[in-house]
Amino acid sequence: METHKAKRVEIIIERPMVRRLTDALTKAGVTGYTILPVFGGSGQSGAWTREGQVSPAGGMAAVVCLIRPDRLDGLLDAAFAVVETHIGVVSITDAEVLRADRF
Amino acid sequence: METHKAKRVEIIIERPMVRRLTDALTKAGVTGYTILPVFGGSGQSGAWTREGQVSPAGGMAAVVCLIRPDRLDGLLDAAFAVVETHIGVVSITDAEVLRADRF
Amino acid sequence: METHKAKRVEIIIERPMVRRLTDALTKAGVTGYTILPVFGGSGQSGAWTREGQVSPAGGMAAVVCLIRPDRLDGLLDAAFAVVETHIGVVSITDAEVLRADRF
Amino acid sequence: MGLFELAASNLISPIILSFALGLAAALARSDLSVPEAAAKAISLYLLFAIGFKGGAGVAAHGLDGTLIGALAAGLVLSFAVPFVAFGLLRVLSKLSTIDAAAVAGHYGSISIVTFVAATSVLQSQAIASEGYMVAVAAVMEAPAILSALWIVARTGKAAEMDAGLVREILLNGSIVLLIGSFVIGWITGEEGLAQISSFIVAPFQGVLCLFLLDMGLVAGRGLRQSRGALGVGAVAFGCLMPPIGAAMGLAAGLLLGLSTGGVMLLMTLSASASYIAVPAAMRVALPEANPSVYLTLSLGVTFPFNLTLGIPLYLSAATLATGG
Amino acid sequence: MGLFELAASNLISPIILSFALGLAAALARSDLSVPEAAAKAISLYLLFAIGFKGGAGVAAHGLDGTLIGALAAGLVLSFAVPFVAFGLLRVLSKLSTIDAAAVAGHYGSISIVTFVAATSVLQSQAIASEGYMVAVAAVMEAPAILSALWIVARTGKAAEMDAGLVREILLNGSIVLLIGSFVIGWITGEEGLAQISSFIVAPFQGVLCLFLLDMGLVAGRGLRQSRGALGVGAVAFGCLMPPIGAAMGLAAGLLLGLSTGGVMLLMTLSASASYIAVPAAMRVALPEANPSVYLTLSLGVTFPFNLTLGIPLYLSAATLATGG
Amino acid sequence: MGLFELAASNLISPIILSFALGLAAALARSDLSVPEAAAKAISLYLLFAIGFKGGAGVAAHGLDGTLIGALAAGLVLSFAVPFVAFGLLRVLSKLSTIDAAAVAGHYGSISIVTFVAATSVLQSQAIASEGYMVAVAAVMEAPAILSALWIVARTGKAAEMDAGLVREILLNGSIVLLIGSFVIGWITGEEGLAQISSFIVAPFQGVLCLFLLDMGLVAGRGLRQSRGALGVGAVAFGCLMPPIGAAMGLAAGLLLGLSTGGVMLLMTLSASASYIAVPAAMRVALPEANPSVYLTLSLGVTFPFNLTLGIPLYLSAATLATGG
Ligand SMILES: Nc1ncnc2c1ncn2[C@@H]1O[C@H](COP(=O)(O)O)[C@@H](O)[C@H]1O
Ligand SMILES: Nc1ncnc2c1ncn2[C@@H]1O[C@H](COP(=O)(O)O)[C@@H](O)[C@H]1O
Ligand SMILES: Nc1ncnc2c1ncn2[C@@H]1O[C@H](COP(=O)(O)O)[C@@H](O)[C@H]1O
Ligand code: NA
Ligand code: NA
Ligand code: NA
Repeated sequence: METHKAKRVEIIIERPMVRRLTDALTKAGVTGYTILPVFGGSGQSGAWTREGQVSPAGGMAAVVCLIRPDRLDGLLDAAFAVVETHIGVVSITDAEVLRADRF
Repeated sequence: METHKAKRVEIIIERPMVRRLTDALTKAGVTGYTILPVFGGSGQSGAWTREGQVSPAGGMAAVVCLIRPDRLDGLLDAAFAVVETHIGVVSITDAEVLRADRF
Repeated sequence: METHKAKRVEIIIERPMVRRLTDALTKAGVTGYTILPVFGGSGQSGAWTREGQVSPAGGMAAVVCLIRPDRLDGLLDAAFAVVETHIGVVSITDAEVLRADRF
Repeated sequence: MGLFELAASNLISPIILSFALGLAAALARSDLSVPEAAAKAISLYLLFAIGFKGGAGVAAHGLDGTLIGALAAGLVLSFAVPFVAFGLLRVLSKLSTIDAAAVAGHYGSISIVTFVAATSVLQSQAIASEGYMVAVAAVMEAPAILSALWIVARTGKAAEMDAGLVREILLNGSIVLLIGSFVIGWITGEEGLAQISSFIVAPFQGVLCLFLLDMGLVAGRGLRQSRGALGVGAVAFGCLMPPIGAAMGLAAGLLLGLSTGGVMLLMTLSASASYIAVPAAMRVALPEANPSVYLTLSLGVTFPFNLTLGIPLYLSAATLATGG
Repeated sequence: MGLFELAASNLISPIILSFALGLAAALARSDLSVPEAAAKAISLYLLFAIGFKGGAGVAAHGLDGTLIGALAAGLVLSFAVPFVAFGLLRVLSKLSTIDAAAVAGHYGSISIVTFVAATSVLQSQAIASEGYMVAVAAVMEAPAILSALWIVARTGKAAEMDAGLVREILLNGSIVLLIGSFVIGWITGEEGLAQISSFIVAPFQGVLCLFLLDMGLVAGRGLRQSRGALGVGAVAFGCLMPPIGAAMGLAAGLLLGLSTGGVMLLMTLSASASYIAVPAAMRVALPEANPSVYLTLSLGVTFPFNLTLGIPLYLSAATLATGG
Repeated sequence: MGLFELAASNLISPIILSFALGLAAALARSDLSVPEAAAKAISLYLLFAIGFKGGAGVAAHGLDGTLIGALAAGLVLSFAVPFVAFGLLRVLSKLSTIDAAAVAGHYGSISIVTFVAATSVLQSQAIASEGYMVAVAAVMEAPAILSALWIVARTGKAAEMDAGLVREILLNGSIVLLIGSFVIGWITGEEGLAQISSFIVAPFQGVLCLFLLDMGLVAGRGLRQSRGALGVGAVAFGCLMPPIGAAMGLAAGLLLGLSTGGVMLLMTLSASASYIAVPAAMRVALPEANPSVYLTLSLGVTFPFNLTLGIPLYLSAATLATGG
């Protein structure tokens, strides 16, 4: 099966910032992304869990974005502008995708 | 620690199609997969969120599958047959796994 | 945008074991991890889903951990000690991260 | 009560206003939202309660011969309405064959919340109805899907229909729960109802308010995101088709000799459009059909239409026609 | 009421039929399902309500000396039952030592929903029972786990037991909530109960129906997926062990001089098998034990057995034995 | 009832004890937990119920001129309290400007559960209050955020404030639901309330117990994880600020001529600190502010303080001051 090179960018970010991030991604020309719920985690600011939480303040979400490699820089600039001053982790992996026309 | 080469396939697909996809994967000889909930996303067919939804129609799920590299083609053929006519995204990454006997 | 090499480790493990795993990771010097809920899956011990479950016994979670490559071995040893006797899958991918100081 | 008074008193009921609140909040892009798990739990509650009460009603008042007739009428209506809907859509809108067939399938099937809202109005007016109408509702969920696929097949397009899908449709969770709780209510009767009525009767209206709040939120989000997906013709269809469906239900109800309440409920069922079971089936069988078309029409246009204007209209018509 | 009438009236109660509906739906592979969060919320509700009502009962009727005795009896039963169960399993089935020990641990512990169903039957028959039986239930949750691990250790196999696990077992959410709400009910007494009875008393039976619907779904899914995991011997064990456990409870209850209702509840606790706390502990401590064996036996065989036949049987036996 | 009796009877109410149970369970590291979706669903229920009842109260007793005055007073209090809080924090603690400003913003805003607990106490004492106090609560949620950002801006630090954030704050889900259900309650009045009172009135106290159990769990987890984040000075602030805020509310309430209950509720609103809307806004606008400082102070110190000691104190003071 024919596959095409792509980048898989995974951004773990605070929930109240998700909409700002996806808006920025969309502006940077990203054609699609997927948001996964995050149950808990730990980092420099300590451990946390969503259990029993009512406020979005104390939680994170994972935004996964598959893009053509040549668009990576635009995406990273956009993501970094949002994540820079906030809690969050950005990772990039090499990937292959089916149906390149979708990215 | 000894690790073994593998492929990590991630398929983001509509919820009503998940069972069909996992059935196809199983038929293609895949020995395991994991289904992650997806909270929302955006693509060619617009943005969506699971919040408040009752029908499975408007949502996606992520199916993650670790396999031995030589089985990749079988898996992709099976996945593609299901995803082809439907909304969905398939990505493949190189990975290493512990305990190769499980794959 | 400057990026830094890292490893992305993804551990799918039974929920009752998650705290033991994250404790072991923390002891092994891991500075952060993220826990994602898992909805269902299939493997050698059959298929399962979280739907309607009350006990944590029948479910899994995914722990994602980004680390500097030189720390990988410590992490894998720690993870393996916990996963060894239990159901679970460990995969490692090469990744790049922004803001290396956080890892 | 006249049609206008009825419509007015309906419009300022807590359940309609809760729907309006959700709709307004979503259109104003408030972050008000109901977790998916909570929305699903409430919908299970509503199905269980309405099914059980219907069954207990049958246990209390007995069954006359019309049950079979009503079930058959439900089947026929569910099969037939999509053809009428498809024809109307072709006249009024520019939707593709596949989109039009998918929409038509939704209108042959039913919306259980619209049904519930109609029973609430009946109750507040102290109008009796046949308890087995709940079973009729369950029977009407699925056949319309087959009609939609048949329309598509006739036009030479391929629908992905397999044995798995047929089982999925027939054993759809909402059908199973509705029929199952109907049978439980029937078996356990008045005594069973007494045991759990402080769960399924007393708080019912209040729970319905929260559910309608959520439906307003979902409908509003849908309307906002699908701006432009619907032409004027499609929107017109969304308001014209319900009364047409209701008229078909009226005819069937009168033929069967149902009570005023029963006729009104059959009209409501025929007039309402599915937004749970059919969309999921369409995603599997007709993936090329655009979901924002059928979901927006069903949930964003026809559901509010029925809730606000349709139900009082159907009640007035049923009252007039049965002389009740 | 005789045993047969009792069993019959029990079998057609809404809660049993709801369980049957869930079971049937899962076996027929319907997609009917309850979200995990909703199922957990309902189980928190049930634990809170049953604990609180037990405590309020103690506040109302006072404590006699038997509380300590009953708690001690619960401890002893929970420790002892696994040994009997292990022995029986070795005779009846071909399970490995570890699987048999894990199963045995489940049968020494308790199923709180079975307990709740038993109190419902008592209530419907207007038979009083000691409010503190809820505390006995809480006390019986954990000790059986230790017995299971001890059996494994004795056979030379290693169980993964650490201080963390002991704390996890003893401070397990369901134990803490049951004991905690029992204490709250005791402290706030009748007055507290009056404040929240329209939440924890009135809708209780109805909520229980939805929970049993879910348990039926989970049990049915488990039975379907583990076809073949259980031999005839193991299934026989799942039906024979409950009456044996109940007999042990009966003896203890008579020794303590509990009321008819109290004896019946102690029998039910001894007869029931855990499906929440113990499975989670076993996954940590005995990872080699096959979960589909113990979960299927506990939830798919013993739970329905107790719910349908066991409870009426235990009530008849307790009535006979106490002359109540 | 004197202050001490009041405090004592308050301390042993089911809702306070449920909070204590949650707190104790979390501090003892029990795995007792409420799913996020269930907690959110309960908070939606509480907002809907309290808003609706407030609106129905206004419909029943009519509006006098004080509504506008009370809304204005709420606005002013919400704007003003953060300045007082900021000053006090600078004196008592060593928090950075940004942390202190973020905390101050929380104390100008309100905690709706504290408000609900206060209305429960009023109800149990049969003390009437103005139904529109719910609208005052809604109005007090947001302004304090602006004050906090203004304090930060004045010290030369940059807060991330954009049009999107303003909309998010003003159309925050809890404000929209509170105001929306208040309006629905007002429109549908006594009749609407009668329709859904077995949902929003009867079980209210019990649902509140479960929610406070969850809040205890979350607060306990927060306290455990943020050990050391708070100095003695900050904790002292968390206990001193509520009475100071209450005093400001008392003055405003007396000026407006509110009823005893109304004065007490305005005091409670001024004394309470936000733990939902403001933290989320602060994460967006002041990301450098440490969440464990403001969340722990608000939820771990001030919330329990108000729940146990504050509410009886404010009621006594309001009773004395109004001569009620
Ligand atoms: N190294 C890491 N790997 C995976 N997730 C991380 C990592 N570091 C931080 N996170 C996630 O990001 C959140 C915030 O991180 P921090 O800003 O370091 O507190 C954590 O709670 C985790 O969910
Ligand atoms: N480039 C992408 N990266 C990640 N997820 C995507 C991407 N494109 C689409 N998706 C996911 O797939 C869903 C359907 O995509 P589409 O068919 O393009 O509307 C979206 O809602 C996303 O959840
Ligand atoms: N090859 C795989 N790829 C992804 N997830 C897997 C794989 N194998 C197992 N899993 C996950 O690990 C769980 C336990 O696996 P097993 O121990 O093989 O039953 C499964 O239910 C899946 O969630
Ligand atoms: Na219809
Ligand atoms: Na037992
Ligand atoms: Na305040």
